[in-house]
Amino acid sequence: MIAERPLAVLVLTALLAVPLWALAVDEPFTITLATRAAILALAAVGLNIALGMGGLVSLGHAVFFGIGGYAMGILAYHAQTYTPLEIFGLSIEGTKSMPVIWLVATLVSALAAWGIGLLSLRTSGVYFIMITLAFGQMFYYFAISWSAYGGEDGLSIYVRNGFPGVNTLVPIQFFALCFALLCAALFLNARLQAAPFGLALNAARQVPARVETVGLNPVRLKLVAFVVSGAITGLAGALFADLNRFVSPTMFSWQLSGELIVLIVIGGVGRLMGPVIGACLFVTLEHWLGGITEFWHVFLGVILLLIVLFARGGLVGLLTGKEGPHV
Amino acid sequence: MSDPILATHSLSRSFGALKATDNVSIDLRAGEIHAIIGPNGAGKSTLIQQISGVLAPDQGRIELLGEDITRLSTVTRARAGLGRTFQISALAMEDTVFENAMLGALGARGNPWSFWRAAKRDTALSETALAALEQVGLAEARDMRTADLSHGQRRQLEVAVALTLAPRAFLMDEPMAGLGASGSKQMTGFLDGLRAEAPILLVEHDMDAVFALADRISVLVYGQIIATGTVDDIRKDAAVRAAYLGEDL
Amino acid sequence: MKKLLLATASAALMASAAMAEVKVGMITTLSGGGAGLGIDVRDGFMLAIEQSGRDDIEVVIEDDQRKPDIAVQLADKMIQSEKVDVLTGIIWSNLAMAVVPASVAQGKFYLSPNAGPSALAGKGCHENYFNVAWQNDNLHEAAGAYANTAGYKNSFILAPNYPAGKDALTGYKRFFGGDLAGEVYTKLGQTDYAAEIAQIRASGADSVFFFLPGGMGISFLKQYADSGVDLPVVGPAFSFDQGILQAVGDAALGVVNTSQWNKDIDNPTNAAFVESFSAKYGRLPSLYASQGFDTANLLISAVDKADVSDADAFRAALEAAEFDSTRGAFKFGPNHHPVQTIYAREVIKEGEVYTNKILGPALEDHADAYAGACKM
Amino acid sequence: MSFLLIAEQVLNGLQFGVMLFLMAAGLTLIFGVMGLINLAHGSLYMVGAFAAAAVAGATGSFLLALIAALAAAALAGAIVEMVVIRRLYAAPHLDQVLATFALILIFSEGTRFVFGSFPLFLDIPDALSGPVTLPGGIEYPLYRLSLIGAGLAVAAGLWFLTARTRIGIQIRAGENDREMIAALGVDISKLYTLVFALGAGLAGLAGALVGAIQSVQVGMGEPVLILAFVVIVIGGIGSIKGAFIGALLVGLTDTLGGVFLPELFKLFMAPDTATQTGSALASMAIYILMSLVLIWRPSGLFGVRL
Repeated sequence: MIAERPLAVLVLTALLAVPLWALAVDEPFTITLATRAAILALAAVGLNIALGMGGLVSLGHAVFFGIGGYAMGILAYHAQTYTPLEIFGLSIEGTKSMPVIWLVATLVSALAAWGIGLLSLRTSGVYFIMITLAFGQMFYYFAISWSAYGGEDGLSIYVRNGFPGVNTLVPIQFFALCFALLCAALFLNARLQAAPFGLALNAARQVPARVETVGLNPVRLKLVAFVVSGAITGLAGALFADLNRFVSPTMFSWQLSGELIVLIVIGGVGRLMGPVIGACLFVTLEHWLGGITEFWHVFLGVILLLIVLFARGGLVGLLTGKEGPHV
Repeated sequence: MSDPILATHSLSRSFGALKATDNVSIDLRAGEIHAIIGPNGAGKSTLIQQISGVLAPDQGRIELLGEDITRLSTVTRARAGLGRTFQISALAMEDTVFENAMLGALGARGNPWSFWRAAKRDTALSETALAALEQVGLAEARDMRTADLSHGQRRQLEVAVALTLAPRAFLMDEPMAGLGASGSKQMTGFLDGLRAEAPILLVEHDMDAVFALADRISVLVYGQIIATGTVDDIRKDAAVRAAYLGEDL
Repeated sequence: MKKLLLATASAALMASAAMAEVKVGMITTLSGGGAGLGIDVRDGFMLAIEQSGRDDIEVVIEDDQRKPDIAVQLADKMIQSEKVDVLTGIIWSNLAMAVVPASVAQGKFYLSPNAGPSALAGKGCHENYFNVAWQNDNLHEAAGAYANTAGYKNSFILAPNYPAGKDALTGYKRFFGGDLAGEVYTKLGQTDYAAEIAQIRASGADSVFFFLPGGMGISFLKQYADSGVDLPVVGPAFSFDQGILQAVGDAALGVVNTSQWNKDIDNPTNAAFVESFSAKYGRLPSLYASQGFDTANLLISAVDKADVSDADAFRAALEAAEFDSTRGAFKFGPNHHPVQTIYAREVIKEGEVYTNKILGPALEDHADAYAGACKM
Repeated sequence: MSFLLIAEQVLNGLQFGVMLFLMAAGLTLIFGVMGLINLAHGSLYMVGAFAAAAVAGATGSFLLALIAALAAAALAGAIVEMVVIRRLYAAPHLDQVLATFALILIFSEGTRFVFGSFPLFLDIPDALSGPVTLPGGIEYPLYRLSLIGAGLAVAAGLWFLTARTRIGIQIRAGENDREMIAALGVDISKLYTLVFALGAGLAGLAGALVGAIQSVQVGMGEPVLILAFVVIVIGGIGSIKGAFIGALLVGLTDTLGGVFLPELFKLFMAPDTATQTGSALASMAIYILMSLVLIWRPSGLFGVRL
């Protein structure tokens, strides 16, 4: 048994140590895998704010992941083809600068989350799950037929975008950026959880009627959580696109939304480190099992079933011996 | 006589053919405990839900401090000064006692949009929460998980959360429910003192408590108020006796 | 499962050969819905390697699950960790678009056994990218050409609403001389075509061209055959391939489709390929298997002539394409895409097995429309 | 566009809707009685189609194939219910979503392991093949007409079962009050297994019926599953009537949207762009419909108001 804070330090140290080791023994692909884990963890940290704290089972979070991805793709595409982006009568230059792309990805995802949340939060329970899924499908089909940006083929960005003072083409440096953003998001998550907002949101998840009778609006609390959540997942989407130097409609697919939930549940719902542990394990399993058998999904399915049936708190729950929040 | 703090005027609500509340007019004045009693299915829950804003009435008005609140949401009614407790404890079971009280304090402040500083470090919030816990005698248990509280303690916490709001009127749905004899007695003593802070509209099954506490009693049968009066009036009322025939009045 | 083990075992065996001079990374689809195609490419490819008896070519095979991001990740792995010299195996255009540009930019060779997106044939062509199969438009263009010779004047054309679907209709229109009775984009993954068939019936067309790969084509053909509409159908080989014909059944009989390969193309290489493939895997080879087989043989021919570390020499050896193709003569155009004959073939039944028979060439020595835009 | 064509397209929409209903009925029944979201419902559909294809291949009889589909899916459903699902009734929706998502992975890859990666063959029976001429001169495939008939028969059967039989009374009681039905002396866990198997059997039957005119392949269940969810959400989860109306709405929207939206856009756009934009919008149409319904009525058309 281990307390949550040392666990957090341990996990993050391990996630940092693996690529450093890989750098030392010249295994650059391991660095790529670690970067993938860090980015998926970031996306899941975002979802965990809606899911773990707000109790919002969103089966459409791929929307924000995809929006982040396309924000990167579209801006970089216009920069690489030297064509301005015409929108609302404005003519905007593309950019290959990561900070700008991140800002745009975060803002646009937040805006989309606000719109989707506003409509979806009129419902609850299964209906919420399904309406978020429906929004996901809308974006998916839209992206497939959006021929200006490659439709189903997606968009290739030939050179990774730049960050001042960092050579993003070097795997370990790009990893460092992603890792830093993950840590920042975790820090933000921890602050949110302890802040009055987190307190009220936690209560809104458990007893919305109580929150109303103290004069707070639970739906508005959840909406704000959904927006913050969408923004973080969107940021992760932009990084993911940069990792692959490629975006495609699969970033909007409902399977991806499902996988994000899977990550969190494996790690532990509503636990700070749940998404990180889940993402690391998922990437490892995918890489390792996928190498052993092409039927690896069967094993993933079985592992998932066992966790749902017998380890409700996920891995963090097992490690800390404490049950997590119920969603 | 002072103006009522809380009043309903001809409140009605039907479910199909069933009139759950039928032309109910009651009021709650400063400093009093006004108890609503009635047999099961008399429409007490429907009445509470309408006053607290969960159900909209078909007809009639609800006033708080002279303002019409009939069309306001639960949230706005709470802000306007209506403090409600639930029959079945509605508490964040995974959170600590203190956190539940903090939620009330946060509601009293009316602004949960604080994202950075830890709630615990917010002294104004903590003080409000602690004061309420002390008032109900739960200060010792502040760090316990709510799920681990005894039933009686949960009832106390339920009241404490309402207290943090410093409401202008309390709306209490069976605060004695499930309490043993001693717990009931303790709660009675506590509510007795509370009426000085704000008047209480008390829906309660425990007749001993009602008769010990109430300044006035209204009897609700088949959705209608059949009698309103002091404890003695009600004891004597023939209609009430008829309605409760077979029950131990 | 046994076959699978054999394939991995032989791959492992080769991995142990420390003398390997050329390391090949194969990224292909081995699980999920489109796995049949990847398995065929892999089996065809490995058959050629095995028959060559060489121990200086090592093949690493990975499953992309038909997901672009997985494919990119695998390409990174193969380039960074496995340090492969040559990449191959990708089935789908969108995955190719995700992987190929970055890989060739890093100095690797890429031999495409299936996908041939137009972007990689024209402006986006690259000296290290070779397509052994076809440019995506080719088979559709041939279908258009066949429709002319068959005397069709008014075609109804349909394809899914995604880039390859649009390319397909463009390709057909490029060569078809008649009018269009209708042009419809269906939903990707659509399974019910009743509405489209009703439109076909009402359109007054004299022929139908469709490009609906995989399960979509199976659904369309079954429903079309049952609808009572008896207009002749033309399509590219993808919906009439060995792997799926058995699932379409009688509904496909007599349909004309276009392909650069068929099992009855008369040359010794092809005959030997069909025989050895059937013997080894217990099923008839498909178009994809032939493409995998040809890709491997092209590679072997280049390895014979040049050292892969000498990129220019190796590239020249690939360009020469001196190997015995299952299609007969094989040569590359200036953009490293094949210039080849594309045949019209007809679905027939041989005993209990549905297969194709060649009718004749639809387009001879056909190059693609994008070669002119390629500046290498 | 002629009246005849429009009538035929409406018929197509109805037929698609009726097929969706077969799938959605089981899903909504299971949710209504047990409160369970079953993402693996699409896998049972696939099991039905594969069982039908295997049996039809071996015996050549379509009827036997249908029976096999029904039986195999019901059996798979019963087993899954007893091993996994019954542990999930009290669990939160999130756990249900995940556990059944896991089941999809297991079913899909398991089926691929057994049957291989290539699509299977399943054809419509000779007796039902070919078109017939309807009054008004519409030529319509007999098999599709039979599908409409089969779907309506199942709808009627379900109505009869829930409204008129003893087991139906138990099912309805189970929807309202689990404790009461236990108090009535009904073995609740047996009832649940039965309902789950019934829902699964319906899905399997749908898989076999549709498999005859579509492609029997791994992963065929997921697109239909999502559509079925759209259907029951529009109709109101737990309501069989809602599922029926929702299925018809979705079937009509999808079919007619695909046909008419491109035509509509051609009125004010170049034909090429109109076809593409129209098709793009058509593929999003049912999801737009679903969000509109939910924004208007957050619990669906016939759902219990929250």
